[in-house]
Amino acid sequence: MSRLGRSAIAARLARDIPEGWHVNLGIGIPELVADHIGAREVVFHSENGILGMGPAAAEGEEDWTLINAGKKPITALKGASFFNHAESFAIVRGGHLDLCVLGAYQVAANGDIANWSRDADDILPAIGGAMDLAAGAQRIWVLMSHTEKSGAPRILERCAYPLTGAGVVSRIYTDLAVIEIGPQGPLVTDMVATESPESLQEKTGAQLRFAPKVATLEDIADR
Amino acid sequence: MSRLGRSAIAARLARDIPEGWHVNLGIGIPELVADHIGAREVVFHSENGILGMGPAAAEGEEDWTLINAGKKPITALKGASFFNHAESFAIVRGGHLDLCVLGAYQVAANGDIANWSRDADDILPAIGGAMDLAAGAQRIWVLMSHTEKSGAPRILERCAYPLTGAGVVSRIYTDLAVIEIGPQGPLVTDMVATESPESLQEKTGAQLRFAPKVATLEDIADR
Amino acid sequence: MLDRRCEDMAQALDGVQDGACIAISGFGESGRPNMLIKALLDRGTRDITLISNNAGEGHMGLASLLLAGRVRRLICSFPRGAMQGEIERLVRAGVLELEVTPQGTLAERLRAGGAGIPAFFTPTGFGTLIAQGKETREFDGRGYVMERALTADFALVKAHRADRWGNLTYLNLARNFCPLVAAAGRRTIVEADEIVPLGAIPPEQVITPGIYTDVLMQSQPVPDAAWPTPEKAA
Amino acid sequence: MLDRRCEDMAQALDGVQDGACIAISGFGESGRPNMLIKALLDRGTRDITLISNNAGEGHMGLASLLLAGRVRRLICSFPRGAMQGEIERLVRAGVLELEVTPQGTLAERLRAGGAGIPAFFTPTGFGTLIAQGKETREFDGRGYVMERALTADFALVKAHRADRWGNLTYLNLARNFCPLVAAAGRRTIVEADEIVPLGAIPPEQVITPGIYTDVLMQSQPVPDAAWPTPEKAA
Repeated sequence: MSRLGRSAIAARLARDIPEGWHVNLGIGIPELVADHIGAREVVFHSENGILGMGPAAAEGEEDWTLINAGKKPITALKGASFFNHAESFAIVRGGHLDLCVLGAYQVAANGDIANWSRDADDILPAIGGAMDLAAGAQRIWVLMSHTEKSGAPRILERCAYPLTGAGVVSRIYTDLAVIEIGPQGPLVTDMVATESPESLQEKTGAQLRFAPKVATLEDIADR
Repeated sequence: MSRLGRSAIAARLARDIPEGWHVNLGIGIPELVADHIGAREVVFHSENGILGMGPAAAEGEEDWTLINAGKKPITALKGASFFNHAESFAIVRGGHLDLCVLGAYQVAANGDIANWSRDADDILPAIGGAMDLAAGAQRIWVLMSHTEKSGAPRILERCAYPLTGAGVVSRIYTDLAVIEIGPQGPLVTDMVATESPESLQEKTGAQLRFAPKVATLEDIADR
Repeated sequence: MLDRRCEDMAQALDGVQDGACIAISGFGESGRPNMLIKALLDRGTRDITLISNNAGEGHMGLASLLLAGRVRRLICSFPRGAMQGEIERLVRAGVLELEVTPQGTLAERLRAGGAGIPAFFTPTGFGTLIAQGKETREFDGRGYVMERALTADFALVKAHRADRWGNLTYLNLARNFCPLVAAAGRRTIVEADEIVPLGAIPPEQVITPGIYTDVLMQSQPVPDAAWPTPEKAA
Repeated sequence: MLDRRCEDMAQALDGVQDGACIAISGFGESGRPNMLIKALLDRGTRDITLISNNAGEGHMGLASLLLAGRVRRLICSFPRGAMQGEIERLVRAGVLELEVTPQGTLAERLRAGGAGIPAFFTPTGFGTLIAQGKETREFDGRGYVMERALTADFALVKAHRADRWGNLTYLNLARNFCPLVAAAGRRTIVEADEIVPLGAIPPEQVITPGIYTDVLMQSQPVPDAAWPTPEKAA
């Protein structure tokens, strides 16, 4: 087993979400996490005003007053609640979400995250809700590929891209490893079998530490 | 006609409220204003979370989840809406009420109002919603007796009692006169027939001006 | 299964210790969680910092905590009522410390606490005693007072209907401070008139989303005779 | 009789002048008042400061105002979409100025504007580009950014049901920015799917109390063909 696919990373992350958590999944790849929750009751939040978001709406049954933050048609589960944008971000900023899963361009050893622009002089800076989520949720877990397509590392001592939030990330799930971000920096807890500490360090732009027992990161995707 | 009774002052004030206004009546004497609105549709606000407050609940029909700010059982009119305390005071502080009618111990020539305590060292300072109402409504009209029972004036150059709000009162309705508070201080627009400018000035602790045509303040109470 | 329901009061109040900051919903007796207040009284918790708009009335409900000397500090907008002589005695005796804040400011401070806003500016109280010792500031030519957010270790809330996720509705104006207190509590304990199946409350009609509810109990009326009489309380 | 209903669009938009600050509800196309947007476009109003979470999509609805060069300044959280090449061209040409603010901060700034709060502190954006040029401050060891309230000369809002007092409800997540924009507008103009008799909306279910509504119109769908084609718009 070499690199994990996106769905496999999402499945591994989903395994760490306990029943009963209230969770926001960032737009894009993080949304895959919902497919791997299984029978656990996890309450999904979308920042445009819902707790208890269900799966995507079936084709032909879309209701355009019921969309997620990525503007795709969704459904509402039994137990869902609707609220306005200020109330929704009060939930976010007030620290009431147990977890937010975000994609990222880069994460730094101190927990900084850059996920909204590759260019500080972006002429159309598109921030959306990412900065609020980064600042507000109790835990920020990042789901991303370990390196750029070019092989350049995305886990760095300092982010080169403009920040979404400073010192907020507590865990990174990549196609190669699971990494805790603690006061002493990144700690590898899981790693694919084809990597060694040395080879993983080579693909990483920040100094890694390794847990006494690093678990093998495997594809546990249940579909 | 000498001094007006409370109901008569309330009736005179009520005459100046146009149809369609959203109005908060302070606890106590100001509540009498509601009895004199007649057929006009005026929307009454109570700061504990209602717009469209109706008359007091009939005896035997009290519902203790439906009370006003004075904790008396009320009714809700067709068109009423309920909201929480933060939303209620957002209405107040955001300047959305056309008018708030307050009682007062003292009003100053610059529009200062003192209505929550006669003692700056009050051991049980009971502010309630008065300061928010004073700061927030588009207009603050005060309904009060012109003097203390002792004859001491209550309209003063400066309030002696601790302030509820600074520079917020735009009109005073008393048992002797109706007084506009403008940039040049108090201007008498209505006065009971038994007072002269000199006698009214004697009962007032701030310099009065008089409108070119001072109307006669009469008892127009419709009940 | 996500299930906030709890039938054991000791478990519901687990962790409530002397010195805790506790916010309690209600305006007058409307929206007041009397069953939980009685349990808190029975638990014997002392040195409470209590956040509540009123101080209560008579000797039952909220007032019982004050009269029993359990409250060290009361943050409220209106500390007067039928038992204000007693409250005054407690304040004079140095048993009870009062922080009186305008009602709208109290509501906004709780709302801010629940919403992750540490401080805000308000026109309320500018130029009055309330502004003394606080930072003031001019915006666009008008004066404002800076007020700090309020949060609580525990929130006690009375709801009308609730489901097992903790979604809540309130009757009429019993809503008052309830959603604010629920959001400002780090652990929010709710008593509800009626616990309904999940899905019975339409999503548009949920007033407090379940994310704010930590513990949900079936409300039971507290008989008048269960409260300490004024003599016993004092 | 208090009656916010209006059947004449010219009367509804009375006072909307070049240079006006206009807040428009909606997230994506959900909660977007397209009839009012079309009327604003037809009116020819220029130099608008537009407050809206998005910049719109394609050439219809909200985007039509931008593509026609009517907007001088856009305050939003997400200026990208299907027509982002055009938006970028407008920004580069100096026709359109952008103020991009985090989505939660945008919502809170509007909420503050409607609620009489001139400024507040938020953790969002602390330590990022968003904090540049803004006052920052530490509370209890954490860094925060001071953000100013937003109000608008006019608010355009899409509601589901409305009564003649202006009480409003919204369908599902079409609620989004609607109540915030309604409260932040000095003159709030609403189009509703359905105008119902007074009393038909239970008081507990009113989302936006009528006090925020100045003008109420029956919503009518705008046919796709009524919008300027991209060529005409440019």
